[in-house]
Amino acid sequence: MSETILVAPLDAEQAMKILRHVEPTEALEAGILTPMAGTRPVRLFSLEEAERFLIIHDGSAIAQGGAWAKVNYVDPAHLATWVGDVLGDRALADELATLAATREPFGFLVPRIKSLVATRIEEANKVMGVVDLAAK
Amino acid sequence: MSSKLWFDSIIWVVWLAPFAGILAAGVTRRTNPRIEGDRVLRHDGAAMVEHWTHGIATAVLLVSGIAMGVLFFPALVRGGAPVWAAMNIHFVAVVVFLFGTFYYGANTVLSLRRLREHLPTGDAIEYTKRHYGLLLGFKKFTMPPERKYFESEKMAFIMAAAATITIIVTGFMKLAAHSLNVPASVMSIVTPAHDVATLLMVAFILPHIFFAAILPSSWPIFRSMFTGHVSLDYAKHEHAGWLAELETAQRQDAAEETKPTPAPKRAA
Amino acid sequence: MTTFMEDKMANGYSGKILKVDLTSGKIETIPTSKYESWGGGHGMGSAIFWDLCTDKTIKGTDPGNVVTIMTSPLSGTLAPSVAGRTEVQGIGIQAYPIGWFTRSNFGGRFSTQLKAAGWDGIVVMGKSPKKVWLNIVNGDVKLQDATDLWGLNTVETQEEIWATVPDSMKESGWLNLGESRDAGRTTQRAAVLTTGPSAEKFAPMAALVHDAGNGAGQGGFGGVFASKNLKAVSVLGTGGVQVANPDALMKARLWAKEYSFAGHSDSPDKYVGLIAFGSTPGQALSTTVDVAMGTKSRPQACVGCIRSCRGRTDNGKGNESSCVDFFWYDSHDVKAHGQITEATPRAADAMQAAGVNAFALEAATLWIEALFNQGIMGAGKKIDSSLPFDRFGSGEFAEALVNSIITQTDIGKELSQGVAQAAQAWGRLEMDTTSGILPLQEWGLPHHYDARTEVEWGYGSLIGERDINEHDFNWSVYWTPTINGLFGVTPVVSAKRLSEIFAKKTSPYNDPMMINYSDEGIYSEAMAKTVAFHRHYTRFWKQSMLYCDWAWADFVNPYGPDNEGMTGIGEQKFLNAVTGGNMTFEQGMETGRKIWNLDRAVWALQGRHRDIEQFTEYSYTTGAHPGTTTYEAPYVMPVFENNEWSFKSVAGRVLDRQKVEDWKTLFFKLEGWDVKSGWPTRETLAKLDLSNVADALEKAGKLGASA
Amino acid sequence: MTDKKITGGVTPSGSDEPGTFSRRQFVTGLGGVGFGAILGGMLVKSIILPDQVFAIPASGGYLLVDTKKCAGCSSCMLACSLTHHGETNLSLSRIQITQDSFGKFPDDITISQCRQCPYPSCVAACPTGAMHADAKTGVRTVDEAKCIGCERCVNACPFTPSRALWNFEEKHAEKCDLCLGAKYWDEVGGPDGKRACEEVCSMHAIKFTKELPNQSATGYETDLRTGTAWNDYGFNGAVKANGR
Repeated sequence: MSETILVAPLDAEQAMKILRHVEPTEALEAGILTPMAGTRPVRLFSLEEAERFLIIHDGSAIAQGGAWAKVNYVDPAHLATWVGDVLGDRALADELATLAATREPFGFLVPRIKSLVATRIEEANKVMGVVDLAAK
Repeated sequence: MSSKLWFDSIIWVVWLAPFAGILAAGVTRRTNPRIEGDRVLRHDGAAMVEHWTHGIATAVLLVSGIAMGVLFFPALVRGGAPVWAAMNIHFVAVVVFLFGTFYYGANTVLSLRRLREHLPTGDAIEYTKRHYGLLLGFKKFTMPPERKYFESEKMAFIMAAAATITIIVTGFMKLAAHSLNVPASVMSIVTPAHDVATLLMVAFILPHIFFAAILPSSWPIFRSMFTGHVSLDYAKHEHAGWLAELETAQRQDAAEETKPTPAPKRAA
Repeated sequence: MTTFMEDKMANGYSGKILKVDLTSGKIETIPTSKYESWGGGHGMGSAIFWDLCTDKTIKGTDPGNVVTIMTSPLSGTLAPSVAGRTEVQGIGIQAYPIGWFTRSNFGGRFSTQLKAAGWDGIVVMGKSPKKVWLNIVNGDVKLQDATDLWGLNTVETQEEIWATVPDSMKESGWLNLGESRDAGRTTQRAAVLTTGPSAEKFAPMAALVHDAGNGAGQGGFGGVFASKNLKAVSVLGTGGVQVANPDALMKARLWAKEYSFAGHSDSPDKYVGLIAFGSTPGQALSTTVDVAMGTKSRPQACVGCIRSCRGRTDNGKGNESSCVDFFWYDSHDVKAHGQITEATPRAADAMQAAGVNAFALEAATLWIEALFNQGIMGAGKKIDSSLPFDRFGSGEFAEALVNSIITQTDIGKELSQGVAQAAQAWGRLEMDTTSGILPLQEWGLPHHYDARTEVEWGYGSLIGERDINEHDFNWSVYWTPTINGLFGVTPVVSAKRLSEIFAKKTSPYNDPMMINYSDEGIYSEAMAKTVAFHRHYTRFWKQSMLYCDWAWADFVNPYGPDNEGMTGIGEQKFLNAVTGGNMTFEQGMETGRKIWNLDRAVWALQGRHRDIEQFTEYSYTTGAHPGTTTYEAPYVMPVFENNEWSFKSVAGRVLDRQKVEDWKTLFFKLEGWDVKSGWPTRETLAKLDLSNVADALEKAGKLGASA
Repeated sequence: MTDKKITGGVTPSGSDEPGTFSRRQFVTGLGGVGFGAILGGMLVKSIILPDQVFAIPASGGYLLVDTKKCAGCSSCMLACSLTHHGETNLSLSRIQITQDSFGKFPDDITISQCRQCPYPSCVAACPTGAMHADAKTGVRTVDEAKCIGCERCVNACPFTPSRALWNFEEKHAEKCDLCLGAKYWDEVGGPDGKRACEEVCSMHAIKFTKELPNQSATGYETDLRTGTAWNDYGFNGAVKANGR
């Protein structure tokens, strides 16, 4: 797991917010694309869910999947906005926005988005861990 | 019914049948028709054997044959056991049929007069028309004196003979194909021919049964096929010509005269 | 006009159509030759409907409704991806507010068995005094008591009917259909088309189901059957389809094989997946996306198909289900479990067994999920429901939802009457279709492909009467570029080349601008040509000749020379080999126009007018972008901008109401219809040999005014 | 004519007619000799000669099928009847696909192809030699003209459904001839030619071999997947699982 230190360090309150499970009305809209089925909208309720939902697809495998190919899609820009507005993590939001701005193909961005988000979750967990110890 | 096909397992019986018929004819002693008081002997035992073996066997052959499916007509029975049953019934009928037919054939060879009795004369066509016209009641007049067999019957005889010969010849070919390698080209003619002859035979036997057994006017003659006799009156009325022959013959017997009867001449 | 065959009806056709009057129980025969000029399938169905349905303004559940179940001259032959399909038509009960005269079409082996039994189609009229099922064994046609079948689901019904075969018919593993050995034999099971349990109670949602995974869903024909007291139609035949030129058909079939996965499935290097439309063989969904389940499966095909788009699995779950049958629930499964589990095939099976239309069910499920998330639906909520929403995404929930519909309990009480109808009942139709959380795009029918981005799909559905569900353009103009775009793969076929291929294969229009999906292109006359071509092509080749949508039209095909598919060459090649006729592709297109005009005339009589041909509000106001239910991720399509072709995402676009109206005018002009009303004119109808139709329209005051 | 002298009453006919004497003797003789000859022949055949032994050459080839690869489209059946009869008719196909759409893979589909058995019960059962081994190729096939329609071959086939079938349209037995007799197809059939079912199969689930395959209870079951790209398509039909 990458050790990149993000712009802004986290305090317990932010960490809790980042890790929280959002209300249905605040869910992150994603979609599953399958040529045989069209796009099925998916609602994701936490950053962890979003990280899990994003799969590092191998383009050739997808092509071979043909009609049955299945792409889990989250619009990078939309993810950035959601992280900022709903989770209140401006730092992560900016990082994601920068990635989205490159307008590179989704498939190329996914690995970077995943590790970025994973790192942030890891950090948040660390912070929470520390807080927990202090509480004891 | 057993799943054994007798045409396969005991095919030799079929080959045996004709010779059995011929042999039987060889040792048969015939009785000629004659007037016996108020009745007339029309058919002797041999004649009845000839008729019924041939007749019944033909009927059974037709039913079992058609049941297996003829030409474009669909079969009447299901595959497997029912078809094998039909084939074995066909087998038995074939044996009886061949025996009867060859028995008749040999008997005929022994006294050709009997064949001549069956052959039509010059009047055949005209008589036949009138005959059926009368029977079916749309013609009104008296038939001239008929002899032992109506001209109409003689006509039918020719047809039956033709069908019978075709059926036997093609039948033997089909039989041969069980043992020898008969070319497919031949079989592709033989089988349809056998089927066509079958339909011909149907065309003969149905009217025959109707006019000779179902129609009331023919009951006396029908009865004679079992008893051998017809009444003198009936003979007078229907077969005046034939009765005349018999009377003459018997008179000749008695009188030891040797004047030939006119009838055979006409028929010759 | 067109010649389908040299020797009338000699080849390809059985020669007779079965006419069943359920009211009187009378069973009659219509000579197929009477409708020869319509070719078969939908064309003949529409013509027969026109003749036999005296009042076309009735509701679909009225005994006067006439349902046709038609085959084509290619049914039961070796023509690729055709032989197994059957076309169902009649007045539907699903569209809103008017149940249009509509169609649906299903695969499997029904049409093959129907032809084998000696019938080109079935016409069902009237209403039976008691519950019946129709039993067809070759020429022997019987209406049998269905009291015991009525409450059974589609699986039970088929098994019950199969069980009626007596042992006495069995012979060395063959069924002998009759007392004669020459009555015909088969090793096959009867093909059964059936409704779900008491389908009249959830009529607009009720489909017709055949085998495990074939269904005629749109239109609510399951409900129409039930309204006639007809539970099912079973057919078993032992005859064949006479082929005019067997050698040509065989050679054409082997030629077609090279255009599909079929011809290359043993050579991985030649396997192209995505690029070839419908070339991927079928897999049980679980095997493609959930290896963890380790389910093994086989691709499974309808009769005579070279695509094999469905699958059967080693646990027998989700057999033959594909497309929406599976996908109505898989995303909810993924949400709940992070991956596809047994919930998805379980949901598919529940839907198939119940005989519920998966397309409507998918939309309903997305909508009630939104309502639940917004706290509007659920235990003690405004729309009270005791469905296990806490288990949303589980197999239990899927089954509970389907069950609520077929038993009309809980929210099923309203949903059983149709999605739009339920929204109406809950007073949410306007609101939710405007916001887009209830994406009913036109005629109260679910949004499938997006009218705002992929207009040929939207326009076709709007000017038509149902979601077109025709993927031939869709595959090449949307999926291939989009998936490639997502992964930065350079497309095998460039946008420019794509426009050339389409221009070449869209006779009689042949306009390269026909696939220009730019903001201007979607309102252009070229797009009117696209829609006209699509309507005419599908009406004849796909719905009358019954070429399967998942294989035809074959525009782009990497196995073909210069990536060109079979379309334009293949369709008539197979038809002529079978019938011995000399149809050209264009004659087929012209017949398609004729059929399309007849259908349009029926809709006019039913109350169609251009003024009511409007997409639902959200199409004009809300772009398909993250945050809307109709969210379609990057929608990459070919566009011609600044004098060059490129692939570009047009996601987020909304339609301009006035420009759509102008486009309709262009389209009506192109079709020779009255631009004010959208009704066919006498000139147009007369040219198509439909003067009698013009008379009927005139009589009803629905004849278009000539320009 | 000789029998001019007709007499009433019982006539020991012949005895008093020299002409007919030899004739009757001839007839009796013919009957007797023929009768004896045939009986004698039977006796000799059944006692002296041993039972005929079937010596049937091996077939020039065999059809292998992989039911796990079959998609059940039945195109092989349509192609079989098309090339042999000029019509697409499932009931006249010499290869039969049966399936249960609710069944479980791989048992949901059965392919019933003729095995061209080394010891063909159908040939042995035929009373007329209509069902025979082709002289050139050894292919077990039917000489339609010679078929008497007894269906012994249909009944004798040890497999179900019977690979020999009753052609209820043309009224003769028929079976797979490896396309030797595919007269509606301008291709040479047979072991050294093309087989319609094999050519048409979209899944490559039918393969021809000249080697006598191993018999199994279900036919010449073969794995036509391993060594091909099959498993990479995600069917997991053969050995490994592969979805992604």
